[in-house]
Amino acid sequence: MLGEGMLKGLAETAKNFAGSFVSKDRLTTVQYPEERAPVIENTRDFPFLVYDGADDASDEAKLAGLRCVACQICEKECPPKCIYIVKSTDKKPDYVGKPQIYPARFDIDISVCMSCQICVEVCPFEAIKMDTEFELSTTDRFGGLLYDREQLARSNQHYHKIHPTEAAEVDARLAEEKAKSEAKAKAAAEAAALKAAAAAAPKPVVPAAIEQKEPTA
Amino acid sequence: MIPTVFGLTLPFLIIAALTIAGAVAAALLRNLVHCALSLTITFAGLALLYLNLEAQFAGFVQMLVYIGAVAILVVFAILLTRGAGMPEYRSYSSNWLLGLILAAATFAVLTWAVTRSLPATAASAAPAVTVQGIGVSLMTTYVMPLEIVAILLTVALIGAVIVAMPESKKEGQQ
Amino acid sequence: MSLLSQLDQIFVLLQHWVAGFFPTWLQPFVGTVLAVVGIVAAFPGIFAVTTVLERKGLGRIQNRLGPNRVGPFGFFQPVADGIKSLTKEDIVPFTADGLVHFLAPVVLVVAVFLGFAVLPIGRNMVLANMDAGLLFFFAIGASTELSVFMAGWSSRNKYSLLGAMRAVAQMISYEVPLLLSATVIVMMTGSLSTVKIVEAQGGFTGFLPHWYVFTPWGFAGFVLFVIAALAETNRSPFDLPEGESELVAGYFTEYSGFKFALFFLGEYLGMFSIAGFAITLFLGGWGAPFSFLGFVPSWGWFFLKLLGAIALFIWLRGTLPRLRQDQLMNFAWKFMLPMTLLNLVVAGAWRFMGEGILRWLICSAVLLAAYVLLGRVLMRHQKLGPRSYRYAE
Amino acid sequence: MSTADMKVYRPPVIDIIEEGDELLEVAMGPHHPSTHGVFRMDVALDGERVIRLKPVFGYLHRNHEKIAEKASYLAAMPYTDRLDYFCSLTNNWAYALAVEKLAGLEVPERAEYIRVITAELTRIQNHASSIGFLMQEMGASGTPLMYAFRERERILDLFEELTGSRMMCNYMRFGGCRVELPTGWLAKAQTIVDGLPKFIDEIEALLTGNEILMARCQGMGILKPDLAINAGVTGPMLRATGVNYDLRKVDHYGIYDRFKFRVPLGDHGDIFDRYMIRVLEMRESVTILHQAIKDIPAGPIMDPKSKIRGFRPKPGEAYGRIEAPKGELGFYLISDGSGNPYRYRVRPPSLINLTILEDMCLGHNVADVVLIFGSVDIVLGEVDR
Repeated sequence: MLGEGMLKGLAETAKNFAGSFVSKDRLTTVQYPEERAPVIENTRDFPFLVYDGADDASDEAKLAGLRCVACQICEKECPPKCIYIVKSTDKKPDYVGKPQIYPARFDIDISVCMSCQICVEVCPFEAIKMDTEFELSTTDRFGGLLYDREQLARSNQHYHKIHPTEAAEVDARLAEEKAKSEAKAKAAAEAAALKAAAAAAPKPVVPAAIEQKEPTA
Repeated sequence: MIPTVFGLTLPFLIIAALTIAGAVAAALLRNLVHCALSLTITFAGLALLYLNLEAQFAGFVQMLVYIGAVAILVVFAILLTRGAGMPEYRSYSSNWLLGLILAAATFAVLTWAVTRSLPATAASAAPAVTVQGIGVSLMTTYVMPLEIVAILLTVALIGAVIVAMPESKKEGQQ
Repeated sequence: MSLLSQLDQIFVLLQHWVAGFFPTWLQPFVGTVLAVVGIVAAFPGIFAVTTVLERKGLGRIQNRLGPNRVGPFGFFQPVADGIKSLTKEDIVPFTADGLVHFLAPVVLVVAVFLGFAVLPIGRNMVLANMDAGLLFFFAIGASTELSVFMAGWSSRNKYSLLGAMRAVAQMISYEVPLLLSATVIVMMTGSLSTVKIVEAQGGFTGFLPHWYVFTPWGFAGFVLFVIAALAETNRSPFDLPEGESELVAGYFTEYSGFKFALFFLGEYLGMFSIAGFAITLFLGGWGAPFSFLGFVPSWGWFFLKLLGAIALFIWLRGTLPRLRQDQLMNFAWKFMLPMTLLNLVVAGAWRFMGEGILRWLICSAVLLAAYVLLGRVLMRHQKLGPRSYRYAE
Repeated sequence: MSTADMKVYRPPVIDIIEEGDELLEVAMGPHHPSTHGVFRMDVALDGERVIRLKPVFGYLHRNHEKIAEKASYLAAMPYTDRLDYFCSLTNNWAYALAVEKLAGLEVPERAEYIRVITAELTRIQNHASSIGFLMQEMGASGTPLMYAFRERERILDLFEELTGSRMMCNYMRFGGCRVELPTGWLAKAQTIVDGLPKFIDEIEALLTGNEILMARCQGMGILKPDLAINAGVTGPMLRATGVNYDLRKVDHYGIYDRFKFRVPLGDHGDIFDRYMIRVLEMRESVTILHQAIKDIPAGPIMDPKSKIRGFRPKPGEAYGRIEAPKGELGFYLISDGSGNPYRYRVRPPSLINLTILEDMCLGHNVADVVLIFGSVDIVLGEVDR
């Protein structure tokens, strides 16, 4: 009968009209500034640089604690090429205390960044991670969206807060690496001691090999 | 208590001025669509005049038929024949003299007819013409003319439909 | 006079009271002006409320909230909209015909307002109790077409012109079924006066009212009238003239600022007046739906019914997709026209069959059979219908 | 349909324009409300009938292929999200499949299941919103679209929980998937999948029987099977013409031969069939999802041979294709042994399905052009790349 389908449709919309007053399933709107959708742990927005230290550290302390060693892998892999890194000329001790190059400049243009997370994946030092902050609007579309080291630096605590599971894994991995490198350093120290001991005795072959290995460890 | 000027009521004067202005504009304007729209003002003025004379039925029918249908028809005809972007025409045709004579002659004939048909004495009061009365007389006294007009219009309608039909049949015959 | 009947007549009494301050020869004039002011104030007010209700209702139908930011529950939204449209730049296209472009919305709003003159809003509440009120309404309705054409033509925009042509063609086509479905009422009442039509529906059987919609021909007429009214006011599913997926915004594409707001107002007022007439003709006008509810003021009933009609229009808009131009025309001439003509015949038969259950059965059966048959033929003719599908493993 | 009874396609010749007939030329787009982005159709109208239609695209050209040839294999992955931004996960899969073929990587079983689950969820949300957009073009005030988006939101929430992003998922990697499913994700997915049949019923109750929809869609924009095959049309468009061609059944890529599902076929090839095929495909996707969520095994999600940094496949070429929601999505890659592809080419279903637009539209109304265009289901990001 003509009109039957339309009546069925009208019944459906009536059901939805009534349903939107009673059922949370039907009225899914989250009224944004007042209400917020629950933060999903895996959410990624823009990258930040991890530093080891307190949340409210001074800028110098933040920069000193950066894990980044300016290896420039992320700069090269970044699909939209929004990362700009200048290597330092000197070296500073990193989180395990080993002297490392650090980024003299590390800029990310978040107006270009497409939040793809490739930089995080390729970083061998767990130094760059994805933030969940998304309210970044500014009236200055060029300078205001070009973030430098200070603006990008976030503490490891912050990382724990936004991605707890992932951060715990990363910390465990780092601790393992640190233990390994400490063990290695210990071994190296022992070897050095051995070498010092050996210096007394004429046995020149082994220590040279250890010394060569050291910087790449 | 309606104020009067020269023995004519003020509403009548306003409506009459509007009607004549519309008619003059329709004759003189250069843009055809403007002419058609001015003509509509004249139609509306006529309807108002009927209403002013308390002839409700005639007034509303004038509005329904002339503004609602005839004006639209005129406008459609203009657009369909000339397109929307229209060139402006000269308002004086080359044989304006002939037109003037024709118009004057028509006016003379009409004046003659109107003055001849005036009753000797003005009616004391307008007869109460109700819609019902019109209906009854259409269905009784004037039923024959009504039916003839109806048949004529139906024939015209069918003819128009046939003329406007897509030429699928013709193509089929070829 | 009891308090309730005073409440019923409150606006009439108010009018008389204010007019009483003027000299006698001026009183009719002042009374008319007051009534006009009342209408001009009331219906745009309803328009404002309707825009919010429509957006909220559509929102709820679509599982959204709708506007809820301006004022309590978003009910001040029209104020914000009004300020916005007043402060917006009024853009007139360079090639547009300035005068006609300016006049079009004015003509529309004026014509639409005139329609309210013969609408009985409550007991003794009609601006002009004309002998041929119904005819007046249709005559005025016909003149809105002209403003639509003016808007479309003067904008010098292809979309505007196409939209205007569609709108005018649609309005002319649907005027026929609209008039014919209202003619049934005239046949039954024997009068073109809207007041008399309402009074004719005033009685009660038991506690049920004598509304025309509760008769077979009245129901059919009501449905046909509502469909034609939807088309006449360019409401969904007949909103082709402004079908945004094809014609941007139809005939008011080139309008902005307050002129646009006027078109908007005109459209909604047109909807109210035609809905008001549907109520007057078929739903007993300002009459109470049950005899025991007679104490509610008559104008209250009228506005409640109007709100109901508006809700129906919103509901339809939220559900139905749009027809195509030729389908719209086919529907008008191949379905609406035969049905309204048949309805005329049925109403005549009803009138001469005399009381009894028999005329109910016969009239309903004839209308229903015609409806089903016509619907089936139309669907069959265009090879429309549900389909079944096959699957490959 | 076998290849033998396929006739060579000849475009229809319209020579009924009599002399003196004026054609109205309308440029629909690039800023027309219903062109799904920036797309232009130069339409010549006789009255409201379409006599000629010339699609003009390229307004959204973003140089996808060349960028991918200059970037590393991995860096091209986030760009594939942006091809057809409604179905980033299937785009990821097609690209990953091509690279896996090129580099000879094996995908672990669990990763294959995750891929199937995400791809079918993508298919459902794409079909639902495509129906919604079609109805939007039919003037349904957005009601079906809003219902589709309500369901889509739930699916996107799932995606965000898994991949970190709602639309630009960038989830699949060469030889597996990027991250393990979060705890409780499968249970959530199960509840959402359980709710989907109700949603599909709702859409069908609202639309399928609607007489206006039938009048607008049935017999409109008919595509003949031989033209569809010759033009390379794929996906629901092709299946609506009655050609049984679904890459999930033809190629058996991934693990699709483990699932029991049917391929719905239309008989008329008009808009209504395209609409119905999408609805029925959503139902089939739900059955696949039920099976996949039930059967998913534990295990690794990455091929241990796969490398994130310094990925250099051996020289060679590969073509990976999958049944994306819109049709056959293929990636053709040539490797010269360096870190970036020597040649990178996308076979976008949207573009190829759009090539027959004029043939479908000729002789119809302008209003139908909008509908026919909507029923092709395109995303301009993929058409222009």
